[in-house]
Amino acid sequence: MSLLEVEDLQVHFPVRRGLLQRTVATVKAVDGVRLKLEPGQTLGLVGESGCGKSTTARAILRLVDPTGGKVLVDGQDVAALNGAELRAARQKMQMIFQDPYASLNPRMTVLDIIAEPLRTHGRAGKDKKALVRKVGALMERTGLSPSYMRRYPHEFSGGQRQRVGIARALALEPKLIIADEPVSALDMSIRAQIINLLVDLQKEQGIGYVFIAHDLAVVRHISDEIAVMYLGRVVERAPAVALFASPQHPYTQALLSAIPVPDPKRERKRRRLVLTGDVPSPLAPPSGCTFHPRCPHAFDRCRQEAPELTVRGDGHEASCHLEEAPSLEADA
Amino acid sequence: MGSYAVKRLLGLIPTLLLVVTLVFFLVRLAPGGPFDAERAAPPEVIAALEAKYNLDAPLGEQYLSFLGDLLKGDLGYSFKYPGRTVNEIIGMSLPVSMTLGFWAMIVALSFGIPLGMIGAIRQNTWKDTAAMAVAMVGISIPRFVLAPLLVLWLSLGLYLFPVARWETWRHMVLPVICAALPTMAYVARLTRGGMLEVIRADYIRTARAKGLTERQVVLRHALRGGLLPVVSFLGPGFSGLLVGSLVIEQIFSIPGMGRYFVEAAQNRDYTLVMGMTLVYGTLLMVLNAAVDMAYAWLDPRVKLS
Amino acid sequence: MALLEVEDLQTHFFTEEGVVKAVDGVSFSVDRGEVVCLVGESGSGKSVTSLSVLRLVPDPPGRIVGGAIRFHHGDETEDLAKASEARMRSIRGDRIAMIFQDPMTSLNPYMRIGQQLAEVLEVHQNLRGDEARKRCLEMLEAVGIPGAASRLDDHPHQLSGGMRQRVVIAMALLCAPDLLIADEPTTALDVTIQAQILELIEERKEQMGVGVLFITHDLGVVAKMADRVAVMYAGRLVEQGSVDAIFEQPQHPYTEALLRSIPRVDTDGGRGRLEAIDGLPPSPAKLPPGCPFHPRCRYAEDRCRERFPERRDLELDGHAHQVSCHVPPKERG
Amino acid sequence: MSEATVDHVTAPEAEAGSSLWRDAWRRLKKNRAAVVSAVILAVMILGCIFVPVFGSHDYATQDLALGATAPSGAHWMGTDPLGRDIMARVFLGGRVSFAVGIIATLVSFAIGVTWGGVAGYFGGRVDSVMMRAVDVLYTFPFLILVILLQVFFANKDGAFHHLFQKAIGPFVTDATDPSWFPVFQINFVFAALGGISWLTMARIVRGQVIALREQPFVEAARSIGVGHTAIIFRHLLPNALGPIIVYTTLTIPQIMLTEAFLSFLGMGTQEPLSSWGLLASKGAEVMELYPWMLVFPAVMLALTLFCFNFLGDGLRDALDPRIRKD
Repeated sequence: MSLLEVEDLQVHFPVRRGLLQRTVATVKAVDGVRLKLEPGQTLGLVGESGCGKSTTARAILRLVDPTGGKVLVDGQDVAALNGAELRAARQKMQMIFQDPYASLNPRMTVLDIIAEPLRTHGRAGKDKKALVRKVGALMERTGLSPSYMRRYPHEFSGGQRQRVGIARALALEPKLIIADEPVSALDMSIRAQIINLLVDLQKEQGIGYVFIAHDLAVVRHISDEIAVMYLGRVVERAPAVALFASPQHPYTQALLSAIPVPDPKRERKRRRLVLTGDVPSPLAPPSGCTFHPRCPHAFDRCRQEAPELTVRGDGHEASCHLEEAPSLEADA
Repeated sequence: MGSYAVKRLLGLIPTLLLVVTLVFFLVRLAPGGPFDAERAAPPEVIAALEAKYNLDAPLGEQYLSFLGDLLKGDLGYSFKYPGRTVNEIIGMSLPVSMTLGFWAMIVALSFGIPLGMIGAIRQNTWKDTAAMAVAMVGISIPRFVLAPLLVLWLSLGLYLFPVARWETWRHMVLPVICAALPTMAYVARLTRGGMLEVIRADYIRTARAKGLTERQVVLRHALRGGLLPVVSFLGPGFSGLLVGSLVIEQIFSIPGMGRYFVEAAQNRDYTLVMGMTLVYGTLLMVLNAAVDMAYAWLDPRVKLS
Repeated sequence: MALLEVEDLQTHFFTEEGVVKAVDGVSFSVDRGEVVCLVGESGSGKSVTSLSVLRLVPDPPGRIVGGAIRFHHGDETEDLAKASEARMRSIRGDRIAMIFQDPMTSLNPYMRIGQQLAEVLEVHQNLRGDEARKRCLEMLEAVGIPGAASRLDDHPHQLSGGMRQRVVIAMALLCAPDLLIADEPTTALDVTIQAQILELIEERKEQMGVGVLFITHDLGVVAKMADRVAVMYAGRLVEQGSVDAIFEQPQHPYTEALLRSIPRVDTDGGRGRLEAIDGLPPSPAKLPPGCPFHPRCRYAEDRCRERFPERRDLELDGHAHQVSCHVPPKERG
Repeated sequence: MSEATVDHVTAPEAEAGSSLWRDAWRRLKKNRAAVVSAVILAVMILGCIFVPVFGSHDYATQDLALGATAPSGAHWMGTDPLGRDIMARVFLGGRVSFAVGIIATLVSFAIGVTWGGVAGYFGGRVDSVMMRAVDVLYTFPFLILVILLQVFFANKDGAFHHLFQKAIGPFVTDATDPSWFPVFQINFVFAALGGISWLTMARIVRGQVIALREQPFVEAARSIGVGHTAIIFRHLLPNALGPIIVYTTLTIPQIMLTEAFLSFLGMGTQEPLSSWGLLASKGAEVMELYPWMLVFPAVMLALTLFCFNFLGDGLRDALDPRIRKD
């Protein structure tokens, strides 16, 4: 059984106005997303701001309520749970947040922050010393000295805080961790430490990750499989190696091409596919394939009909009307 | 913007109706009546008076006839000042109060804004402290203490201005100063806070990087955003001035609305109370609507809907 | 000839907790038509360095306490560290222009795009009205803003982030400056928009021959943009040289470690461990004695703990190269 | 193998266990104006508590033969035309003024925090309706309402007066004694002023709650499975407290000033009780003849308001994270 199966997930946000809060429009933040993750594996979710990757993550954790679809965690449909059942299910899945400064309550000590999940789920026990020992062990495990457990978050650096956030996520020994841009707010020299920590923890405890990032290099490093999102939909899904070796969707190609690589000689030789224009507003997405206004290969059908995800190779899917992957040399 | 203004003003009517209705019933259901003072009067006289003012009718009927008259713009006769209509009283006193409030607001703004700007630009220097201390004095001394002190000093001591009445511009100086001071204090503090917020904004740094002088940076880039808190204060601030002027009108014997206000309430002068409530309510709401529109005009990101 | 020469710049912040040496003895230069990337982590002093050049460091608490900022334009050379405030104003936005990180906040939300642009021309060229408007329009078109004429009357919030950054760039280029300072101009943008903006800056640089001081923490962006690179750590410049030399033969252990620690898109490193740099960057208020990198440096020796290393001048790849490290690569274990 | 990631590097410049509150306290202590203000207020409050207890004069005892006298050894602040000791009246008036300020502020605090908290936390339609009500009340000519309430309901032998007598009946023997009437009136003032001052508090609390609700640390708590109550009490309120405290501090002087204003109109505190507002307004009438009757209460009132405002500003600087940056 898969650790996580997301089927046709939809999250629509109504735009309300006035005293009676009438719905005047709907933003389809996530519109029919299908994902799958096996235990101990990492699924990378990439895309630009507003593509729905964070909303997808929040819907999986039920931090926002899905409008439709299923979210099976360990075979249990989280989208259908409520109340006590949902609270119980939350023990299986935890989250690591982007902003290490804002995601820790500034009025709580590190001890209380890391112990909160244990206390909330009645797993703290009566023995206070045992709880302190357990928090200490979690801090050790994430590379923090337990002697700091009575301190407050603002006394730590960004990297250290992110370790506190990871310790909190580990406290309940979850099977699934959703990491929303866990390193993008950190300094360059700290990122590798945190990425290594996450990889180590996965190897030791068999945790499955949904790893959200806009930094494709990091995603490539950590992921087994990658899903690329654009305007609320998955446009391409493939094993990490395959995605980078032969991107099938023009958007994926553009994304890969847009990222400068830290090698000046290669950079000078690269032929770049620079997309024109901005990501359209999710309030008024374009007809047909939502990427068509920026796509260098768009033809009539793209403007009328939204493409389905179709198989392009072993475990490789893309949603594009072109039968074959467009050539990278195409002029933008 | 024009159609918004119309819509907004029409939208005020239900609120105003709510306020008027509330006060109407509150006044009438309260213990005591308008003619209690004439306790010595024989019951027939009181009955006749009540009949004259339609007070013997059932409450619902009174309310409906009040609304009917209101539609015609007729607020009826005052109880306390027989022979004078409420419309007449408002017509005479409102302009006086408005004049006082208007000049006080002008004074408050023209001193408060520079004071606040000094505080913000020279933050944490002695100039800041001094400016804010002046402002703090403004909100710490009640108007009814300030007014007699100013009279004592400027009128009776230096013979600069008349002690009371409302005739020439010289009569207006002291009341306007007294009314303006606390408002000026608020304006100064709001300006300082708003400017401090804006002065740290990225776009101010951009303006400096363009090569603008410090003066241009402040006047062209910082002031507009920094004064927005002051703009949103103008509505409540102006109505606060009108209410606060009750004291000043009393002390300086100015024939403004304040006097009627208090008297109407104290004398259970139902018609006058309704008239005063109506005037204040309308003024306040129109002012707030105007402020909202001014805000939207000043801040292009705000959409009126 | 060099356009800008910064020599031994020291910018300190005087706070209640004590003196913070945000920039401590930084020297580098930028030539005409050249992009010099200033690389460093948060708190390394790269932004303060760039603000110091324009003398825009907020005072108090910050002050330039030492060094020279020599700016050569026309036949003149002047030291901006000592120039009068009035002189600085006439240089800002005219000879040296700046682009800031966040296009969402760096434009005045209350003013129309056209006004904000025209203001630069008014201040420096005494140009107003239709003439100014025409120039602004040309510049907006040059930076690739579609429908530029109607955009002049828009307010910033009506534009997307990428478009706003184009406006900021247009504003910076209006007076055809000699030097452009770009402080992380694409950090707040999405990658496809970043690619557009980087292309735009390169293109304008080629056409106008302007020198660019480009501040970033993204080594990919450095590789794409830079001719030369200066690496900062804890307020010090630890290494500078040509972009190829920095990436291929890094001389300073920090540069070397940084390059090894980043995952890359272009090579399949697999899922092994990254070579992380241990420890944390020091707080600028509490720098360790000696070389500030020594607590995290795998080659650190006793002398590294005692004093900051002298700058050594080398030649690598046919270009001048400077590094401040006690331990030459040959002696590293 | 994982040892490589462990870095027991000391946290930068941290003193063991200092909380944000302690930081705020440290900053506040550095603000000389705020500290001096706090000390003056403390002295003032102590004086108001103890002077009427230990003073040698009673606030209500008249000595018509003595009449109004200037400050002297027997009467440090002089006497009024009824021969009452001004100092006794000033300190009693201080009690009343402080009580009005503090109690009415507590009333407004209770209503405002509840109203704003509920609206902000639940959001959506609840929020929209509740805040629209606040908007309408804002446009209500409120002082008019207070005057009306005072005139119509706070009168002798009215329904509310009887209610008051019933309420204090079990605690005092002479609930119907006329001397309780001023006390009743004062209570009415507390309630009325509290009732009109909560609107801004509600808006502030709502704004805070909404801003905090969106904070990642609250989302983190929700992702863990923390319940609503714990989120409100452990995560939202402790973080919203700063601005609420500041606004509360600034509400006290505002209400004291409003009470003074009502007293001036004859609708606040009633004789023989006194408040600074009442004393100052009476003093203003006779300031040319008996300046001491104006000076003492006016100075006390102004000084108190001044100190509260300075303290409030100091607290704002100490608690506001944005100012903390520099």
